[in-house]
Amino acid sequence: AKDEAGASLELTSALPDSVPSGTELRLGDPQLQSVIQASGLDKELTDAGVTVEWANISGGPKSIQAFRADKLDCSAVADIPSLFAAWTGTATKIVFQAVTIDPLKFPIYQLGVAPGVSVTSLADLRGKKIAYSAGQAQGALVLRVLQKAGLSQKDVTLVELTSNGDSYVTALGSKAVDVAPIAAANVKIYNAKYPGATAINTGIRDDASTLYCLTKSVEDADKAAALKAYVAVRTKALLWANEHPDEYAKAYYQDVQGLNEADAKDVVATDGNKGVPATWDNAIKRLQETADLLATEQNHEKLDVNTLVDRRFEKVQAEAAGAQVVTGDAA
Amino acid sequence: MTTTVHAPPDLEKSTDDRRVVRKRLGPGKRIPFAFWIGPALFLAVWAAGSATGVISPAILTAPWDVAIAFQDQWVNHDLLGNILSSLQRAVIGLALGVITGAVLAVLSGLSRIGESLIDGPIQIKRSVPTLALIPLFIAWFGIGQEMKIVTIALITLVPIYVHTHNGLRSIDGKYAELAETIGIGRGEFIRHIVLPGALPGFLLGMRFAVTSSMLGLVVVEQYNAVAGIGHMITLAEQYGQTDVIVVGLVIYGVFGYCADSAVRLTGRKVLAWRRTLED
Amino acid sequence: MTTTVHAPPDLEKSTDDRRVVRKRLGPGKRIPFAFWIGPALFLAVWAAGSATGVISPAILTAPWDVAIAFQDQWVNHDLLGNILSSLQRAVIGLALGVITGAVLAVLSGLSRIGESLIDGPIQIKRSVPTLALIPLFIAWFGIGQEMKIVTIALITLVPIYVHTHNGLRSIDGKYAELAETIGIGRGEFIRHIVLPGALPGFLLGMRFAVTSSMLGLVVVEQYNAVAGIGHMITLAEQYGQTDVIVVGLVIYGVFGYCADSAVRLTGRKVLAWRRTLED
Amino acid sequence: MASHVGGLTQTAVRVRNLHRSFSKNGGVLNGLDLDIAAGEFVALIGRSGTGKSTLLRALAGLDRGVAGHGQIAVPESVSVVFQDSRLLPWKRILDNVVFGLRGSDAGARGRQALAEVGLAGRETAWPYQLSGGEQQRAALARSLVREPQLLLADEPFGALDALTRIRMHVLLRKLCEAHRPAVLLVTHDVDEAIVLADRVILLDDGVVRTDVRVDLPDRSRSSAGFAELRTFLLDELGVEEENR
Amino acid sequence: MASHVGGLTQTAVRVRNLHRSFSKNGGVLNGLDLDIAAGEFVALIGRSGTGKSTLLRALAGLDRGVAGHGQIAVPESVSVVFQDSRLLPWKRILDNVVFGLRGSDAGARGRQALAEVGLAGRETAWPYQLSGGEQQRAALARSLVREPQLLLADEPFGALDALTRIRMHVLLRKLCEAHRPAVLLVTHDVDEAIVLADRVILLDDGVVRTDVRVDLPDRSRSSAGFAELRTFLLDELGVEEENR
Ligand SMILES: Nc1ncnc2c1ncn2[C@@H]1O[C@H](COP(=O)(O)OP(=O)(O)OP(=O)(O)O)[C@@H](O)[C@H]1O
Ligand SMILES: Nc1ncnc2c1ncn2[C@@H]1O[C@H](COP(=O)(O)OP(=O)(O)OP(=O)(O)O)[C@@H](O)[C@H]1O
Ligand SMILES: [Mg+2]
Ligand SMILES: [Mg+2]
Repeated sequence: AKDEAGASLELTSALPDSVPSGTELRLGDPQLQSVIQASGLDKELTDAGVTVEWANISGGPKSIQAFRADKLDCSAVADIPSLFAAWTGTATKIVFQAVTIDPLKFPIYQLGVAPGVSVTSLADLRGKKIAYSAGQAQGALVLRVLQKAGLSQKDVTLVELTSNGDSYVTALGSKAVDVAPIAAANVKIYNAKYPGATAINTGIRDDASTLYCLTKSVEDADKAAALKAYVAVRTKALLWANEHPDEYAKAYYQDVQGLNEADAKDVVATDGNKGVPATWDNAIKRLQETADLLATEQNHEKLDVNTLVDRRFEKVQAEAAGAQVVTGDAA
Repeated sequence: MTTTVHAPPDLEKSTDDRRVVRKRLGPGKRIPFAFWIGPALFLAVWAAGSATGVISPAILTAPWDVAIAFQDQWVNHDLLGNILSSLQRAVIGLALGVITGAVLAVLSGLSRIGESLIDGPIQIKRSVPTLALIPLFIAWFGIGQEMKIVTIALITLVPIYVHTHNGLRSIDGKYAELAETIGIGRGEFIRHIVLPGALPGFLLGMRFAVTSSMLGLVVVEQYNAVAGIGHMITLAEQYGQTDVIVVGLVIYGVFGYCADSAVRLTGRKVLAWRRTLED
Repeated sequence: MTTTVHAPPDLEKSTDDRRVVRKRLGPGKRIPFAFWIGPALFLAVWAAGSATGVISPAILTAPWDVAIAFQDQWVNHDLLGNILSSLQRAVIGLALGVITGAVLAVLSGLSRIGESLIDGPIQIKRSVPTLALIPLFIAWFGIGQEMKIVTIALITLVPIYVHTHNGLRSIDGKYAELAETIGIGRGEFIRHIVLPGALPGFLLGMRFAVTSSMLGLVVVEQYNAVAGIGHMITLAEQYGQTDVIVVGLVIYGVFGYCADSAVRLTGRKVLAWRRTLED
Repeated sequence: MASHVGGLTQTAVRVRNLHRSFSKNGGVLNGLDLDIAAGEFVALIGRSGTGKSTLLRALAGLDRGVAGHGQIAVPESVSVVFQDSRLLPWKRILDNVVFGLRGSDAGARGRQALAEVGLAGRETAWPYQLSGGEQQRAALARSLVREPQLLLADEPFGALDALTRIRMHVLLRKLCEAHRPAVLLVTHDVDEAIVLADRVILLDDGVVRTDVRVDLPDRSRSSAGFAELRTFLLDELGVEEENR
Repeated sequence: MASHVGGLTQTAVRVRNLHRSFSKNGGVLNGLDLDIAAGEFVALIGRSGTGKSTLLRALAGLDRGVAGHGQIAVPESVSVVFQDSRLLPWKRILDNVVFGLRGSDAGARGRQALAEVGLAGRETAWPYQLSGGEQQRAALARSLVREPQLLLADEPFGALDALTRIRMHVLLRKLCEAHRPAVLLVTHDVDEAIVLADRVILLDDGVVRTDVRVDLPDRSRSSAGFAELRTFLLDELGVEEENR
């Protein structure tokens, strides 16, 4: 059953409800995997007839590689990968959108400032050496920050530097760059490691969080049905994590990512609560802005991001979240 | 006309040993326990640097903090499990790589046609970063264990192939002549001349293959691994846990050094027929 | 009692050549242009796979599309500049690495004390992934050109050291004996015995050093590079531009293959004194 | 490959118009002709560097790359004792001797051959642990144990003392009588040539210059014929009276 | 390092109670004593495997790892002709000959030495391109060109034909007369020993069993004393009457 593709399904047809037995989803969604397992929601998946083959894959490049080889159906990422997938000819659809309830208070990235360098507001970025990585989320963030600060690329020195592991932290610590976006969760470690180091908020939303899938998988009727079930369960899992931060911290950050208890709790606290938007309108608008910015700054084609989302899942999410959907600014 | 010369009368029958002393040009006698000196010194410098603050902990965690992190990883995070997962991948991959590499080397070493077919592709593979080949391997072997083992096998195949091929081709031609006059077949030629003659080269290749297999882990364990030292290092990098990274590196260093020394020791045993500067 | 035997009368004074034919056990005569067969075959398989759709373009771009991407990179993205930047780094790093590696190998090869000090740290360095050492190098050398060159030098130092050391230690002890009876000093010993004797090993090390230097570019050019083939590949990986990655890989492959062949050709020239299975 | 010539004696080795040269300036072998009958023992003498080893290598089929032409026919099974002893350094002595030998009794035959050359008890030594003469004897044992149709031996006794040499002579003659191989033995010792061979040939200028049959009823060195033949050969070699 | 013994003749080599063994079962040298005066030419004969090379290596200081004890004193400058020719394969013949030789005329001296051993014109050949005897002569040239105080030669003429060998004898004697080194020459050829040496010693059971001075007014082989000494030495070596 595993290798037989289900009947094909038009992207405009309604999502089928019943999942044929033996339908398997290949998911790179490690964070939610832990939550689903910890919360016992995996039983719901089984009941719905969905078999999941979990893959410990996340992030843009690796998920795109796996998509191209057709070894993965969906992966959890931020917003940039689906843009790059489109630009390089891999058709994907976003089937899940999440936001941070208070995105400016709980940003994913902050701007790390090297010890001895004085940057207290975005305006101070003028003339600074800023780490920049064109193809990664951090790169897009830098461009958006500059846009917000009213600066152009010429007003600063962008230092090409790939963000892998802790390369940005190291570059800051050795004063090779003045400013670099670093994960908010790592700021504490950064400050502790390099006396005199500081970090400022970007003041922009960077909370995009999606599950994007190979279009081919969404077009497979069996998988689409399974995905429908998965999106509902994922929604509940996300909300469960909000209410069970300690269990979440243990299940994922401690058991899977290998942090100690205190660090794990810290990370969960810096992450903030997640929400499911009632509609995807705002998320899509922000994605379009990012797409436009990157298209201009990095010479990509213009892109209509509506082709990248599968709004049939919008309602699946909203229904699963029920009254807990977030609306207004937060969304 | 002929005189029998008598033995000189002043024989000193002591057991004194006065030999002719010549300036030694080779490396001289092996120092016992030299094996430990290098790593011990290394550790000493590291410890001294950390204690005096020359090496800041942000750059390189102090040895004692690494020890604590090690213990923490062992007790709380199944370090042993990580090591065993990695070891399993490395060993299976290495075994496959070594066998294929050696077989290809013999095929290409003993036949010019085989060489022209096999050698080029391997040299090209060798010039290309493994990381860039991973997409291909994912397409062919998926993202599971299979892909990881194949990748490691391909990584380790290269040094084995190159060294065995080179070792084989460096065998003194006079032994091939001897074999030809003795009238043996290809199989016996390979067994009795090629393999023992290429053994020193092969063993050098083994030294590189062993370390390559471990370095390969860092690459492959970034893909869909839930355990392994490479996985552990990748994770620790994400969270800036310098001490855990160094735990990983120390494990690499220890394994690498021991594996290397094991191969060299084996070499000393199985190459007992040689008299070289080493002896 | 003794008879002078006359030459047989049936002398056939033709210039026919009828030799004794023995089964050849070595690889036999070199095939002319064999150098090209491997890469040509490789290209053929690649093209055939792409044309028939066996190799999907998402996994590996077709050769003709690579050619187009190559042209695009050349015209619109200063591919030549990238190549030259990389080449400069690789060459300087390689030169430093080769010299240091060879010097260290001789020091450690000819003195047991030197060995116990030098060998351990190098073996340990060798077991540790370069990527994991980069933070150290950044701290010591910044993220400029200096760090990149030092890193490449350290990467290439390893194979040169290991191979030269191994080659040196494999020199037949009887030549050291000869040198000792001839009463030369260390310097002459190194020049006349050690270096030529370790040359085959050194050359094998060169083959690995050359490719390592290029692979090292992929790592170091992730850091603060605005040009270079490694930089180009890294960017393309982030964007998922398979065709550009393959352009990079092809350049690597071509450079690697040519450099390797150059070293081997040099080897054949400078090792003309050997009679091995190669000949 | 063996060439059979009609008539009473079979020809084991037949060489016609053999040319070999290593450089353009001059050949080493310049149209050499040679026949060796089956079972015949021929000693080859000649100055150092005249091409004795070159001829042996041609007969053994080991000179593929060497320029030249000519016709050679030799028996199927040939065994060579090289000028260097050419023991495989990675094999112990016994393994060297039985290398390539087939049959379940190979080990026993190897041991016996080693004992016959005076190396009993050295079976498990590495080649580097043998003295020069011991290595040479091990190489001799390796060839003798094979019982070939043609034995090509390049100075197999060069590193042996007088007594050991005589023992090896006796051994070689015994084996020749038992298996009757054709033998071509290179030697620098004219006495040895006369004692052992049915025919002595002298290589000079790339051809067989002298070819004498040894027809002595008594091969002891004190016999008249011995001295006469010896004088003849030393004359041919150019050794002056006073140095004999 | 040279040890000077009071009296008229200086002692170049002085060996006392020399023991060497490669295994626990028995020694190769068992308390050997030997003196060689400066300028003296000693020939060393003995059965294959009795320890001649072992003794030479001890005198040359090349047996560091070998078990044993005893006292040895030798002159500062020693040159060794090894039993294998031991040319450096990566050096051309001339470079092999002048290897380690100092002085601006090294090249010229090397060329001359090569010419003297009959290898003029082969200066740029690689070692593998020489015949066995040619390699041996190149190794001899390498030793002779050095003019050492002690020459240790391990069967330096083993691979040479009679005529070439005689030429080398002449050459060696000439050089000995010019520079008067002490010489210890291993040979299996009793005639050669008598022709060349001032003294012939026979090694047996790890000691010098026989030590005879060659006091012949006429060294030609036809002289009466020659034959008598030859008979004596062959007797000592154990070679029977009929095989001489
Ligand atoms: N591979 C080679 N390349 C060039 N010249 C060679 C080669 N082999 C042999 N020769 C030359 O050919 C000639 C004959 O060599 P060969 O080995 O046959 O002599 P030989 O009669 O066996 O001498 P010896 O008694 O010294 O062993 C010599 O002058 C030698 O230098
Ligand atoms: N490295 C070694 N290990 C073990 N045994 C050895 C070693 N070298 C020599 N021998 C043994 O010591 C004995 C003496 O050897 P040596 O080479 O001195 O003999 P030799 O008198 O020179 O003989 P030949 O005339 O055959 O050269 C021999 O029996 C030999 O096998
Ligand atoms: Mg010869
Ligand atoms: Mg000897």
